Amino acid sequence: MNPEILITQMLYGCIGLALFLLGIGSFILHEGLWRRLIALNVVGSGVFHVLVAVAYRGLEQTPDPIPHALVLTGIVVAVSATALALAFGRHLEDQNDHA
Amino acid sequence: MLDPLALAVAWPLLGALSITLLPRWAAHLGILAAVGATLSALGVAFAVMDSGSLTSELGGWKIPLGIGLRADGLAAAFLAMVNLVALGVSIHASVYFADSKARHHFWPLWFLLWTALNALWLARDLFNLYVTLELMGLSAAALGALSGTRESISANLRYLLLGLAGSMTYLLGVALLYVAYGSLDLVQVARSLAPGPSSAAACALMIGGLSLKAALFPLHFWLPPAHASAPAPVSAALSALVVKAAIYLVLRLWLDLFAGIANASAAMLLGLLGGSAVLWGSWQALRAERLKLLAAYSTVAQIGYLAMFLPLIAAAADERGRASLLVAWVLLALTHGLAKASFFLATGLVQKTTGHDRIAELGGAAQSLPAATFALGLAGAALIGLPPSGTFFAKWILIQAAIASGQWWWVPVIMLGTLLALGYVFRLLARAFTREPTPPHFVTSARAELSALLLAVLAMLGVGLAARPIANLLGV
Amino acid sequence: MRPPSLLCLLVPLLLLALGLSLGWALGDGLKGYSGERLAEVALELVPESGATHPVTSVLLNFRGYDTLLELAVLLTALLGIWSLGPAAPPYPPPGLVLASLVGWVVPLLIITGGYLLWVGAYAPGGAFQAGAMLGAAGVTLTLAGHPTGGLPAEPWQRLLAALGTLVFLLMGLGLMALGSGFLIYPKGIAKWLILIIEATATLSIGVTLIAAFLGGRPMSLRNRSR
Amino acid sequence: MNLFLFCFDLLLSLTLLALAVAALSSRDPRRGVILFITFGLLLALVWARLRAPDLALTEAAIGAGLTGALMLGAARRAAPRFDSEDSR
Repeated sequence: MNPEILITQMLYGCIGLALFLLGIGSFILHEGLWRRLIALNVVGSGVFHVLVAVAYRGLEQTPDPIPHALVLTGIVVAVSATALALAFGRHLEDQNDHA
Repeated sequence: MLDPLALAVAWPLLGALSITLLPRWAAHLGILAAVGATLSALGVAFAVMDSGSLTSELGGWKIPLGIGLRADGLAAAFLAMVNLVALGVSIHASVYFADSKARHHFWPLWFLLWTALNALWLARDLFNLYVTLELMGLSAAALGALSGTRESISANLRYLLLGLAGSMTYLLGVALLYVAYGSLDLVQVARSLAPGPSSAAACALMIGGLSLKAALFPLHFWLPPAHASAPAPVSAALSALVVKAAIYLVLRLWLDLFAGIANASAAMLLGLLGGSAVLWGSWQALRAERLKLLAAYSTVAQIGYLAMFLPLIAAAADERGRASLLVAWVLLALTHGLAKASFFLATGLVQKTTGHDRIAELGGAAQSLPAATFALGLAGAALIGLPPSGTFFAKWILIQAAIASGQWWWVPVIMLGTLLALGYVFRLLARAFTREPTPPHFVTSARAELSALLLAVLAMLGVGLAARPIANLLGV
Repeated sequence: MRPPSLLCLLVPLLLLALGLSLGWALGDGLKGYSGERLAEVALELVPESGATHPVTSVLLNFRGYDTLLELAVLLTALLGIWSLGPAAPPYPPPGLVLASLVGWVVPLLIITGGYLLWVGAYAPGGAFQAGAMLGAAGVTLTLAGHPTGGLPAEPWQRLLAALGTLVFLLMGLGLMALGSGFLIYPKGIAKWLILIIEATATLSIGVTLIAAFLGGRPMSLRNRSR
Repeated sequence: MNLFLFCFDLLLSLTLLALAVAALSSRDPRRGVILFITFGLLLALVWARLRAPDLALTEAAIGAGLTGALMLGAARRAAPRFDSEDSR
């Protein structure tokens, strides 16, 4: 394979891995729904970034559409989960306020 | 061309959608959809028993471009158990939620969970598994929070977040496999899998992420609060089915996908975690003060047994030894699924009638709630592993395999776990059977009690007696 | 509460080690593969899928089953949010400038959504992007103080939110009943089937996102149940 | 090889990482969410560079926009709580 493409894939792929790990670290170390949700979204972005990076096949060639479809699915799943988690959080706060 | 596999997924989804549209008819549509889904799943199981594995390529595109569904013996056995339990839970829930505000919300979410479960047993596409895991995680968390208490919301929020972290970790593993092997199909990737850094990393990520979802010790900490605070029918489904789905995937990936690289020391690590789970979970169950907490910790222990099989399967001398361990694994998992569901449903009856589930105050339950107590007793006996339950045969095979392969240290763990289980079940029954002047509540609701009882009977007698057909189903 | 300091030291070290091995694994995977790429197969079959844009082909035809389940996930999140309780109180009404801005932005977003849906068959765009535009329009309305973000009453919300999944599923089942097989589109009409699925999915995605942003059950149900 | 493009890639990637670190280490919810939205928008830009315009659109609209709006909506409620915790 073209080394230039490989280097680009590797660079962005590693950034994706770094995002994944940063998010996981923050998820473990920090408390509070806020920080955990931001952390999880960064984790997700990291995984998606890896997929986008490996789908890249040079500026001239059409990228691999399959990882792209996976990422689209993943983004929608991530926003669903975030919305549900935030609703959980809001109801906990409400109960705290009433208590 | 009728596709029984697609139908098994489509039925519960159709149920969820129709209830979403017509919430007034929720309970009726619910029972209708539950019966339909169960029949379609049993149809798949019988078809597999008749003619071997079924595969279908959805959308008419060849795997790996299209997504494949597959039902082999293992999947069919679980599909049948899951749908029977889910049917029992539905019948119970139609009484449990009859006059509660939560009923509008229970039914559609419950069928979405059911969709996810059926889709998960049948999936053979690694990314499709991720989607079903998320569907399962979201619907399970939403169902668990239906009791609306602070406790349940915060426990299930934690479950939701950890589940997301687990499935994201799994997805990164899938991404690595796609990079290295250019396919998402489980069977195809397994065929071309070679030892090396990328397959090892993918294995670690996927098994690790799933262990979190399966609550394998020491990642079990989220389970007891989440399962103990949910409404009883939901607890039954979570403990009996949802956790089982994750540990089933661990086994499935371990044996089918990573067979080429899964080495003995990694299996031993998982086995040791399993052994610790058995001891810790059973001990905590013995100390639990509430019935539901007891049941939840007992699930942690049972997941431990299921993980303990891995090093023994790895060390099995020949194909026959391996196959009999696999049968034992399935027997244990099926029995636990049925027994735990029955246990939680019976607990729900106790909680509804007495208004609490504190073990210390259960005195006289045997007089006031004979059916529920009987179900608790039978399910408890199946959890301990008294003959002729499936657990008994499973533990027997497990001990034999441990001795045969020289891994004798599992034997005391199994013994101790069984003793502790005896302890926690009898502690509970002893309480229930004390004679105390309690106002009698005879049959509270025949429908609700019957489903708990039938599941308990199936757990105690059905699985053990059906060991032969199950072994046939698994192709042994 | 601060986490113990040992954890603060140990976790980054572990993650660093994990990162190095993952990087190695990724590099190994990228270099090592030498078989037929799935990408080639997919791109070759795009013309037969009923859409000319590769990503749309994958999402709605090759891997349509994933998309069906994903729409179910979206619905699950919404039903979960509704099960928790009523929506949050509406935002205060906006100032004059914002109000007139909203009057411009919302139609623009909806038109963009329709455009994205239409071009999705042959260019970047499609149901998700179009649904996101509808969602953005509703969020803008909500932020401007509209209590339901432009959504209709509750039964309609239920219908709209479930519509995408329902049409997709019924189409799959209908094709199976007609003898074609679950989600197997006949070649000639694949284009139109995909367009129908995309249009309904767009509506559902948009409505679900708005309703999720509102954060709770629509008010009407609460009033009725009282 | 194209050195200019590589430098551009490197710069983008490092900015992305820096934004992620900033969003993750922020102790103020509002600041954290705004940094996260910025991160999402930059991620969309990177994906556009990687020839994934569909994903760039979706990420900008859903990943950054809607997720951000959801979080900001909740941050609006949590911010007073946070301020009072901070002053304690």
